[in-house]
Amino acid sequence: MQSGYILLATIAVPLFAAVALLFVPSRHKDAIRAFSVAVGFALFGLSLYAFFAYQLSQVEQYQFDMRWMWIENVGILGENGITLHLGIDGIGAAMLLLTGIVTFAGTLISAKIDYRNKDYFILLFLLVAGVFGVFASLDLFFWFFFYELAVLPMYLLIAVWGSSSVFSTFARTKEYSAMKLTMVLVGASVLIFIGIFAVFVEAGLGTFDLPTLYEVEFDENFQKIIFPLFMLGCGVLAGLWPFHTWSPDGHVAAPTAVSMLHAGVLMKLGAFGIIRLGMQLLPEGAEFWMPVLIILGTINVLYGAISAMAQTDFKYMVGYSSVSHMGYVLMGLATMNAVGVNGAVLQMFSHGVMTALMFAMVGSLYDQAHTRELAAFGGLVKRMPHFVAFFSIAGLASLGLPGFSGFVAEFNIFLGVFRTYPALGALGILGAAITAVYILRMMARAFFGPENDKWESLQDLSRVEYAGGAVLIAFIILMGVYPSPFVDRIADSVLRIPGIG
Amino acid sequence: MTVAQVIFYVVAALAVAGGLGVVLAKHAVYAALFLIVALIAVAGVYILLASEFLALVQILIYAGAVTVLLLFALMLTRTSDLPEAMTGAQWPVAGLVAALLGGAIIATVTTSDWPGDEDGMITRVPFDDLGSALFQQWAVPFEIASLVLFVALVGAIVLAREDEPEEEGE
Amino acid sequence: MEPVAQQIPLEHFLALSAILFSLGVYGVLTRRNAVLILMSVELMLNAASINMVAFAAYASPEKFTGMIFAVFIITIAAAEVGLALAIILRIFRNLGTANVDEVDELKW
Amino acid sequence: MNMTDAWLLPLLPAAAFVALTLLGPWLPRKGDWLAVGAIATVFVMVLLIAADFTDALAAHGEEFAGAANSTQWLEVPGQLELRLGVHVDATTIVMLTVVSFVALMVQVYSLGYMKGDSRYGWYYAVISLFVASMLALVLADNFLLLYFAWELVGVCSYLLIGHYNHLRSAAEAAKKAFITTRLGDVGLLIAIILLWRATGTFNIQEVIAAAEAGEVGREVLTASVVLLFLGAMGKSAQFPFHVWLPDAMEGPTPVSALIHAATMVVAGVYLVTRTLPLFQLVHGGPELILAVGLLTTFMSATMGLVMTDIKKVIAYSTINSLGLMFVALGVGAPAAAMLYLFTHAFFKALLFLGAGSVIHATERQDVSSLGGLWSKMPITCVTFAVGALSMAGLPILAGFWAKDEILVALLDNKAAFALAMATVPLTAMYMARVLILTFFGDPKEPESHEHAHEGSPFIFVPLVLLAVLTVFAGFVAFDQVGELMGFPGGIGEIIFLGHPHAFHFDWNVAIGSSALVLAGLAAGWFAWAARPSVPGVCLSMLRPVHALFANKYYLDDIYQAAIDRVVLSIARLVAWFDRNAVNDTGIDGGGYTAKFAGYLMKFQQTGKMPNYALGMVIGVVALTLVAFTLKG
Amino acid sequence: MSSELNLDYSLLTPEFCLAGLAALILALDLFVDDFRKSWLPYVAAAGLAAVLALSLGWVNKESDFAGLLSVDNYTTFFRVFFMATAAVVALVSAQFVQDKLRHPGEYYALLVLSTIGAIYMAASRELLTAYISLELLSFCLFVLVSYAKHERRSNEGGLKYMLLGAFASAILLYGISMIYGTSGSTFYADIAAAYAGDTSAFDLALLLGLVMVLAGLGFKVAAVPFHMWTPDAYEGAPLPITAYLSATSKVAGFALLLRLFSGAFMPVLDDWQWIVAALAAMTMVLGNLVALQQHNIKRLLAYSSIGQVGYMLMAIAALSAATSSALLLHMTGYVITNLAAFTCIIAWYNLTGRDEISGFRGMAERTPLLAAALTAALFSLSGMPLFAGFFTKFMLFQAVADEGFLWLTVIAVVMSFVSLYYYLLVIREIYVSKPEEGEERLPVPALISGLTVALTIGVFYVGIFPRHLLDVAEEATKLLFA
Repeated sequence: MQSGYILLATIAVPLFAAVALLFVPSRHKDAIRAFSVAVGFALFGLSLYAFFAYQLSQVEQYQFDMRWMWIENVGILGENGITLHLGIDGIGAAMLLLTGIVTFAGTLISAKIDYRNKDYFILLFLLVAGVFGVFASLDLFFWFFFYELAVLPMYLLIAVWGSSSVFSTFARTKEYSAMKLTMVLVGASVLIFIGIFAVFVEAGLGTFDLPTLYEVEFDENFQKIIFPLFMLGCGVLAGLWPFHTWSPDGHVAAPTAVSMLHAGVLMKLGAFGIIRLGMQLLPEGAEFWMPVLIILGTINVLYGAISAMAQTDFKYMVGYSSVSHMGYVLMGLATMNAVGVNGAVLQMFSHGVMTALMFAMVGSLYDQAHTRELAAFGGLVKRMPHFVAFFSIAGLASLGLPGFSGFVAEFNIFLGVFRTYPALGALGILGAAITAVYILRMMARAFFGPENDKWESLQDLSRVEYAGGAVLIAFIILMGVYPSPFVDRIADSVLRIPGIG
Repeated sequence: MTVAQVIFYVVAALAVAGGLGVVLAKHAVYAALFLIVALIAVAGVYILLASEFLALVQILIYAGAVTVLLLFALMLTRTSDLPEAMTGAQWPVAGLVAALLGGAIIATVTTSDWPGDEDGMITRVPFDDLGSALFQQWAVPFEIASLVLFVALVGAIVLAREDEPEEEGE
Repeated sequence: MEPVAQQIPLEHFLALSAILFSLGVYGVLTRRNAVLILMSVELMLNAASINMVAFAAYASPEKFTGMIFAVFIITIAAAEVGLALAIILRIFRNLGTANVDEVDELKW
Repeated sequence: MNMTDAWLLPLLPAAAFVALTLLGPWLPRKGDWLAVGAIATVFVMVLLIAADFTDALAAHGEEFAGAANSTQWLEVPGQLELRLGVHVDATTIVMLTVVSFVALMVQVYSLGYMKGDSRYGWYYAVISLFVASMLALVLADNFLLLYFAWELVGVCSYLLIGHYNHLRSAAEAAKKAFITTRLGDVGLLIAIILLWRATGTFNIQEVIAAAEAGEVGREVLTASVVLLFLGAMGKSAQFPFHVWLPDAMEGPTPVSALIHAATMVVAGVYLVTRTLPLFQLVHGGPELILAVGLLTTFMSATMGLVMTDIKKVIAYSTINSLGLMFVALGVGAPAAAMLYLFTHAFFKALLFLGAGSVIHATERQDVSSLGGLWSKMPITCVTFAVGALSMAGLPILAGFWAKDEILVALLDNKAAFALAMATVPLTAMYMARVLILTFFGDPKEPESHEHAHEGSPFIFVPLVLLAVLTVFAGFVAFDQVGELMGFPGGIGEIIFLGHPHAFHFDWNVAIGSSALVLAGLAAGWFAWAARPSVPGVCLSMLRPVHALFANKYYLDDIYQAAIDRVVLSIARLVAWFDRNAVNDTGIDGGGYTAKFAGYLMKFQQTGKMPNYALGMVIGVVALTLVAFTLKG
Repeated sequence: MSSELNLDYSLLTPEFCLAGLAALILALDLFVDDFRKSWLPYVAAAGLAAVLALSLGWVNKESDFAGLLSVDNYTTFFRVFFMATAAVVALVSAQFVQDKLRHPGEYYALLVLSTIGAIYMAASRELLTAYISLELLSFCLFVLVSYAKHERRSNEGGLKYMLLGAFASAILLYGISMIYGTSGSTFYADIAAAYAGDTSAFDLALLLGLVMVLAGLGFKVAAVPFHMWTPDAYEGAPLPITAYLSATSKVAGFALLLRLFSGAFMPVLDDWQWIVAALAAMTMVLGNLVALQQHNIKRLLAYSSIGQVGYMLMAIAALSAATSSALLLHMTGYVITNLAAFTCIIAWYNLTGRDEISGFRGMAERTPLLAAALTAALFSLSGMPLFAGFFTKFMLFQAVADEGFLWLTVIAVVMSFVSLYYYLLVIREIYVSKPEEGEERLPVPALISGLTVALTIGVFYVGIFPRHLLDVAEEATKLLFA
C-alpha cells in the first residue's frame, strides 16, 4: 500500500507554492519564474511517481488511499463528518499524470509572462491544486470543493492576461470570454451541487465518502432523475453541445498556459466527473441516459469539427477541435462498455497532451506575430521549422494518425461505439476525416507554400517552449506506440465500474 | 345600553373620527389636532379597560408632549399650506389594501375565540403592583428603554444641531 | 369602575383597534408630509396599545403584561417622534421640503 | 534469416528514421548512408527470407499458408486484445521483394538526385519511415497493423509530396493527396471495425475463415467489403479517388517512383488481394472491383493522352496500370494481378527515374519544352524507352507478359475484354507520345537543351539495373527460369501465390494485343514524329473531347466546387449558427434574461417612501389572505 | 411573585460595561479635546475588546434574568459576535469619521449602544424585551445612517429608514399583540406551551400575528417585500455604517428570529414554515437579480445582502438544530467576509473618494493588498471554495436540503450562481480595467492593512478550518432545541 501523502503533496505543493509566492516581492520576476518552473517540475515528478507506483491487479480499487478527518461529529453531518479522503484508481492515475505533464509544460511556457507574473503564478497554482484535488478526491464534498477551486482563478487569468479577438463582423473581448467561461462553468456546477445534495439526502448515511456511497443502491427512479444533473453539470465542463461555446471563446482569450491547462486538463474534469459521480454512483441512471449522451457526443464531434473548418483564427480552430475531440470522450463514456470507456479515458489523456501542445504552439506564434489569422501566414516552415514540426505532430495526432496517442484512444472509442451504436460510430470516424480536412488545410495554408515577407522577424521556438513541447510530444508518441502502461491501469479500473460490460 | 357601553361607543367614535381626521385632513395642523382628539379618545378606552395609569400617561406624554412636538415640527417645516400636496397618488390602492387589511383584521378578531375571554374579569391594576413589576420583573426592558430615550436624545441633538462654521473647515 | 367585560365584548375593542390600525396604514401610504406620516404611525401604535391593554384586561389580568407593554409603546413612540423630527428637520434644512415624494434621489 | 524474423524488417528503417530525425543534423552527410545502409540490409534480409520461404514451400507443398508471429500490444482484459504481428506468405514475399528492391534503387538514385537539397536529411528520414511503414503494411497479419501502416505510408506520402514546401502547389497537392486517401480510409477503418464486431478478431486469416464459415451476416459483410474497397480505391487512386495521384507529382521524382508508382499505390491492390475471399463471398463483390478497374483504366488512358507534363503522363499511366490490376482481381485472377504488380514496379519506377533524370538535367518537365534529348542523354533515353515500351506492352518486355496474363483472365467476360483491349493502343499511343516528344524531334528550348547532360552514376546505375529487370522480369512467370536461378519451388510459384503452373499463355491474345500495341505505337509515331501537324488537326476536330480529357473530366473542378461551395458553406453556416444561435442567443440569452428580469424588478425601488410602505402592506395583506385561504 | 424571580443583575455586567463605555466616550469627547478626533475609535475598540473578553466568562453557563432574557451560550456567541463586529467597524471608521463626519464622540457612543440592543435581541426570551432591544438598535442606526447630515443621500436614507422603521415596528407591535392575545403571554416558553395544544379556536388571529411579526422582523433583516429601505439606506449611510447595517443589524434580526421561532413558534411550525420559505425564495431571487443592475458598490452590496438574507431565511424556514447551527456558521462567515469587503471599500473611498463600481478601476495597481482582499471577499460572498462563503453556504444549503427543502436549495444555488456575475463585474474593474488617473501606489494606513489582512485570514480560516467555528455554532444553538 503506497502512501497517500503523495496525493496530498500534489495538492499541497501548488497551494503552498501559491502562498509562498505571496511573500516574494513582485519585482523579482526571474526568481518567481524559476521557482514556478521548479514547482511545475516537482509536480511532474510527483505525478510520474504516482502513475508508476500505482500497482496493477491489486484487490483494492483505490490506491494511495488515505483519510484525514476534516470535520468530525457535527450535528448536520452526524458522526461521519467530512473527511479529506484521497485515493486514485487507474483512471485517476492517468489523469494525475496528465495534470503533471501539462502543468510542467504550462509553467515552462508561462516563463514568458512578464506582466504581474507573481499574481499569475499564484492563480495558476491555485488552479492546479484544484485540478489535482479533483482527480485525487474520493469525497463528494472535497470533490466539489476542488472542482470549484479549479474554475475560480480562471476569470482573472483570462481577463487579466488574456487577449481579445476582433473579427470583421464581431469581437470577442477577453472580459466577455472570461465571464462567459466562468459563468457557464459555475452555472453547470450548480447542477452538480444540487445532485450532490440529492445524493446525500437520499443515501441518508450522513457521509460524503464516495466509496461508501458507491455501496448504496439508489432507487432506480432517483437515479434516473439525478443522473442528468451530473451528466449535464460535468458535461458542460467537458464541452458538451450545446453548452460548449464557452470553450472556444474562453480558450482563445486565455493566455497560453491557461489554455493548455484548461483545454488540456480542466475539460477532463468534466468527463472524470461523469465517471466518478455519474457512472460509478448512479449506474442505472447512467444506463438510462447514455443514449442521449452518445448522441450529444456525436453531435459534438461533427459539429465541433465542422465549426473548426470554418474558423479563420488559429486558436479558434484549435478551440473548436477541442470541442470535437471531447465529443469522442463523451461518446466513449456513453458506450458503457469497457473498450469504449477505456478509449474515452485514453482520449482524455491523449487530447490533454495534444491540445496543450497545440495551444502552446499557437501561443508561441501569437506572442511574436500578434495575430492569429490563418490567412495572414504562409511558409512559416522556413523561419520556424521546429514550431511547424511540433504543431504538425499535434495536428497529426489530433486527426487520429496511428503512432500518436490520438489513434489508440479513438480506435478504442470506435470499437466501443461500434459495439453499441454502429451508425454513430461511423459518424465518429467521419468526424476524424473532417478533422484531417481542417488540420491539413491549416497546415497547407499557414506552414507551407511561399514565405510571407511580413514574418521575416519571426523566431523559432524558444528554449522553454522547445522543452515544454518536447515533453508533451514524448507522451503523445509514447502512448501512441506503447499504450500498455496506460491501458493496463485504466482498463483495470474501468472494469470495476458497475454496469460496464 | 349601559353607561360603559355608551361611553365606549362615544369614545370609539371619537377615536375613529380623530383617526379619519389625521389621515384625511386637508391641513397638517388640523391633522395634528385630530390626532390629539384620537389620542385622548384612546385614553378613554384605557380607562374603560381599567388602566388609569396608562390613560394618564397617554394624555400627558402623547396628547401633550408628542403632539406639541409634532406641531412644532409642522411649523418648522412650513408645509401646511399646500392642501393638494397632502395626499399621494397611490391613495386608491392604499385605500384598497388598507380596507382589505382592516377587513381581514376585523374578521379575524371578531371570529376568533380568544382564550380567557369568558372568564375575563377586568380588575383594576393597582399602581404599586404596576410599579413594582416595572422595576423588578421588567427591569431590563425598563433600562433598555432608558437607553432608547438616551439615544433618541443624543441623536436628535446631533442631527438637529447647527454646527459652528469653523468646524466645516476641518 | 364597573367591570365592563359583561357590557362590552372584547371584540369591540379589537375592532376599534383594527379600524385605527388600518386608518394609520392608510395614512402612512397616502400622506406626503413626513410629519403626517409620523402621525399616522402613532395611530397604528395606539391601535397596538389598545390591543395589548384589552388582552391584558380580558385574558390575563393578573399578569398585566399587556399594560406594561403599552407603557413601553408609549415611551418608544415618544422617543421615536423626537428622533424622527430631528431627521425631518435636517432634511428640510438641506432639501427645503418635508414631502417624502420629493425625496427620491436614491432609487432603482 | 527465418520467416518468423520478418518483424525485424520494418524496424531497421524505422530505427534509421529515428536516428535521422533526432541526430540528423549532426551526422556526416546528414545520415544518408544510414538510410541507404538500412534499406540495403533489408533487401538482403528479404532475399534470405524469400529463400527460407521457398524452402518451406517446397517442403510443405501447396497447403503451406505461410508463417506468422505476433505480440500483444494492448489489452482490455476479457474485452479486447490487440496484437501486432507479421505474416509471411507468397504475396508478402512478392511485395517485400518489390518494396525493398525499388526502395534501394530509389535511395541510391536519390543520392544523386537530391544532392544539395535544403532538407536532404529530412528527405532520407521520411523515405526510411516510408519504407518501414510499407514493409509493415505488407507484413501485417492483422487489420490493425495494416491500418496503422496504411496511415503511416499516407503521412510519408504527404510529407514527401510536400517536400518542396515553399511551393504553394506542393503544399496543396500534399493536402489533397492526404485528404482524398483519408476519405477512403474512413471506409477502411469502418470496415475493419465492422469485421471485428462480427468476428471478434483483427487477424486477416481468422476474419476470412470466420466469414467463410458464415459467421458474418450478409449485410455486414457486404457493407464491410464495400467500405474496405473504398480504402483500397483511395490508396490505389481508383476512380473517382484518382485525382490526387497526378497532383502528387509535385513531390521529388524519386518519391514519385517509389511511392506513387511502385509501392504505396499498389497497397490497395495488395489489400484486395489479401481479402479477395471476402469479396468473393459477397454477391457483386468481384464485379464491383472489375467495374471500377475498367473505368479507371479507360479514363486514365484518355487523360494520359493529352497531358503535357512528363510526370503527369506517367502518373496517368500508373493509374491505368492500377486499374488493370483491379480488373484482374475483379475476374478472380490475383496471380495475374500480382505478376503485373511485380513487373509494373520495375518499369514504372524506371519510367519515373528516367523522367527524373530528364528533369534533373533540364529543369523542365513539360514535354512541350523538351525534345531531342537522346543525343545528350543516351542512357536515360534507352532505359526510358525500355520502360515506356514495357508499359505499352511490347512483347518480351516485362509488361507484355503481365498484361497478357490479365487479358487472358478476361476472356470469359467479353465486354470487359473488349474495353481492356481498347485501352491497349491508347496506352501505347501516349507512351509513344511522351517518349517521342521528350527524346526525339527538335529541342523546343535550346537553352535548357544545351545544359542537359547525363547525371552521376548514382542516377544512371539504378536506371540501368531497372531497365535490365524490365527486360527480363517477365520471364519469372516461367517455372524454368526460377529453377534455373536456384529457387527450388520456382519464382513463378511465389509470384502466383504458391499455385504452381498458374501461368496461362494464349497465343491469340498475345498476338492480338501485340498488334494493337504496335498499332498504337505507330499511331503515336505518326502523330508526333512523322506528321506533327496531325495532333493539331485532331485537336481542332475534337476540341470538346480534348477539353474533357485535358480537364480530367472536370472532376477536380467538381471536387473543388463541392469543397468550396458546399462543404465550406456548410461549415460557415454551422459556425454562424454556433455564434449567433447557440452562443449569442442561447447562452448569452440566459444571461440577458436574468439581467432583464433584474431590470424589470429594480423598478419596484421607486425611491418614494410611500411606495415602499405600500409594498410592505401588500406583502402583509397578501400573505395574510393566502394564509387564511390555506387555513380555510 | 418577585421572590421567585432571578434578578441577578451581574448577568448584565457586559452590557452595563458597554453603557459605561459609551458614557466614557461621550465624556472623553466632551472634556478631553486632544483625544477627540483621533483616539476615540481606539478607545471604543479597546473597550469593546475588553468587554468581549469579559463576556467570555459566561461560556457554558446558563442563567436567566426574570425569564426575560437568558445568558447562555447562544447569548454569549452573539455578545462576542456583535462586540467584535462593532470593534472592527469602530476601527475602520476611524479615518472615515475624521475626514467626513462630525461629532465622533456620539458616533462611537451610538455604535457601542447599538451593540447592547443587538445583544439583547439575541438574548431575550420575551417579546417586550426583544421589541425594545430592537428599537434600541434601530434608533442608533437611524441616527447613524443620517450621520452625514450635510449629505443629501444620507438624509434621504435616514428619513426613509426612520419612517419605514417606525411603520414596520407598528406592524410588528400589532402582530405581537395578536400573539399575546392568543397565547396570553409574551414569554417564548409560555407561548410555546399555549400553542402546543389545540389552536383551532384562534387560528386566524395566530396567523395574522405570525404574518405581522414576520413582516416587522422581515423589515429588520430586509426580507422581500419588506426590504425596500435597504438599498436606499445602504447607499445613503456613511460607508462604515453601511458595513455595520449589513452585519450587526441583519444578524441581530436573525438572532431574534431564530430564538423566537425556535422558542415560541415551533409548535405551529406548519403555519409559518411556508411563509418563511416563500419570503426566502422571493428574497433570494429579487436581491440577486436586481443586484445585476447596480452601479454603486454600496447599492450592489445592499442587494447582494438581500440575496444573502434569502439564504439565511431558508434556515429559519427549515428550522432545526442543524439549520440553526448552519445559520450561525453562515452568518459568521458572511459577516467576516462582508467586513473584509467593506474595510477595503472604505479604505479605497478614503483614498480616492469613489464608491461607484467603475471607480474601482486600477485598484489592483494602486492598492494591491486591498484589491486582493476585496477580491477574496467577493469570491467568498459568491461562495467560492477556499473562502468562507463556500463552506458556510454548503453547510447551510446542505442542512436545508436535509430538512426536505430541496426546491428552496435549488433556488438558492442558482441564485448564488447568479450572484457570481455581479461580483465578477467588480473584480473586473479591480483587476482588468486600467486606472483612469495615475498608476502610482496609494498609501494605505498600516491599521487598515493590518485589519484587512486579519479579516482576510479570517475569511480563509472559516473556509479552510471551519471545524472550530462549527463546534461553537453548534454549542450555541444546542439549547434552542433542547
